[in-house]
Amino acid sequence: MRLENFEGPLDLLLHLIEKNEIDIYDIPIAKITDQYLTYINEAKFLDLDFASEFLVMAATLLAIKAKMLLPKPVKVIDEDEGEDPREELVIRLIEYKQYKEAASILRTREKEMTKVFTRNFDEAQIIKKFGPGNPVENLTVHDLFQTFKVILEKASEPEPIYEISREKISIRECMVNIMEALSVSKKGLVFTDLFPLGTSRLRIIVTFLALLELIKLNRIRFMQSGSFGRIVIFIRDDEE
Amino acid sequence: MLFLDETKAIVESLLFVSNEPLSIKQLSEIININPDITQRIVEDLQAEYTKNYHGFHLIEVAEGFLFVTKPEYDLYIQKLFKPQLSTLSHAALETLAIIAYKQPITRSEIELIRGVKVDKIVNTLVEKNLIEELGRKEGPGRPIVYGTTKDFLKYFGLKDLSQLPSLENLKHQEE
Amino acid sequence: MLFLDETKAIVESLLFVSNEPLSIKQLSEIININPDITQRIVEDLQAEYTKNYHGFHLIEVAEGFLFVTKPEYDLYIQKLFKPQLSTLSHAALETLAIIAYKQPITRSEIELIRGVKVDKIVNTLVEKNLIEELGRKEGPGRPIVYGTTKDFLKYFGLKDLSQLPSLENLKHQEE
Repeated sequence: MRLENFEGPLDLLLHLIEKNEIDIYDIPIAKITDQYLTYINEAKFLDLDFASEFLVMAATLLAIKAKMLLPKPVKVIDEDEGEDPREELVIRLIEYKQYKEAASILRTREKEMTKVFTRNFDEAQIIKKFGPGNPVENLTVHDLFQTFKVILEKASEPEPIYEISREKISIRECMVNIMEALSVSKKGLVFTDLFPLGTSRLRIIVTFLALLELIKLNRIRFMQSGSFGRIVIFIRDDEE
Repeated sequence: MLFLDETKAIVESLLFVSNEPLSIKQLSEIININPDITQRIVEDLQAEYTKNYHGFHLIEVAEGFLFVTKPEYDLYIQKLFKPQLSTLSHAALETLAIIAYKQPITRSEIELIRGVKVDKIVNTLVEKNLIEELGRKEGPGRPIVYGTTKDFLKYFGLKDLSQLPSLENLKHQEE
Repeated sequence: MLFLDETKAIVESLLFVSNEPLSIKQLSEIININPDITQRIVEDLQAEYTKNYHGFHLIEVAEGFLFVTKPEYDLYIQKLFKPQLSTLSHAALETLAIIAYKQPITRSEIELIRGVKVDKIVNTLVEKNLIEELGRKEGPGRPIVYGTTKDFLKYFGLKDLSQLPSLENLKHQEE
């Protein structure tokens, strides 16, 4: 199965869940994330838009995985217990699955309807046969005048302007933010904490690019406690 | 071999979907049956649809057989299609009003006022014979200029364009 | 008052020439008869054309009635037309399903559910006249909201939206 055969990241995840005969309410996130990443690694992305959708999901999976691996703080507050980092993803998957089912029902109906033919009269031909008639039968010259009046009034009004809010993040700004955060916490930053759930797609991508840039500039380094362990980012000291 | 009822149904379905007359030969080839059988079925269908309670019948024209509505119901069919004859969409009315008052006018000048593309609407108005090409404007691209037709005057009961309610009146109303 | 046979013939002739489903209301207005009578005639016609020896029948679809060929004869009709049967892509079907159930819905709401961009697909569906803009949503950017069209109902052979299986049922099938 190639990535192009999937309608999107959710479709791929559902495929993995079905293939592994997994209970959707109890996804073994580490296993699924590994399999998901294998697909991504083997894919040759031609369409960048399409690719970015899959990468965003990869980041989400890694974030969930990290949260689940994180040891519970000692002073845990009771209310926090029972909150499953997978919950939001599960809700999305179940909703998506419903519409996938609905789509397959529509497909069945579509197939039935392609066997059915209607008469296909050329209506223009029929209308021609009946002669031109009066195309403005129900209109008077007054309607014409009123319409033009409204157009003129509209033309003299200033265009309404709506402010559309869009997150503006530059890579530079993001690099500064990461460095500031690193200078405060001597113990480093957990990689996935840079991408809390609900982070906008744009911010995820820009953050990722900022990290790459910082690595290239030798400003930060990464440490990982074994493969699939959590990744921690540190400031690279000048002496190193 | 198909049963006769089924064969009849197939012939009927083919005649039903076709806008062109179908010959005995064509029908026989599609269904892969003896033309004699096809001939008999078509005659059966002709007899059946001649009956009073049917609204259409099967006529034989030069090239074959064709289902058509019975001529006595023309008026009702005309009524069915009539709404399409007479209604002008609001967008079309706006465009017509602009052309009436600002003629001669190019398509892009209309678009400037309405703020949307008007290609289709202009074509529709030309088809309905409400506007026509008056010629071409001097300048880059030599765009076509449009104006209203004689039919436009007729439909709105105007002797000539000077009878359109004037914009001067509009100004005075405003003040 | 028209005789019943004649009225039936008129209803039949109208249904025969129309490419679009006709409602009881439309038919009654054109013929100027009581909708109850129209209803009875339409039911009569439905029963009549169900019979085996007919190649087409009267279905109730998109809030009206439409003569269509019986599905079992599609192979013969394809031989006549050699039509290019194009079906919708899977992505288009998924998007349509979401719009059908959640309308009115914005593009970004669809994207949230599907997890991918839907710009192109939404445009294609609008071009195919399966969905349409219903207006704009209040809020930042005032995004366009979409819903399904009558052609959507016709395309899938649905009488109305209530004929879609309920999402609750889909959920239970899963469990």
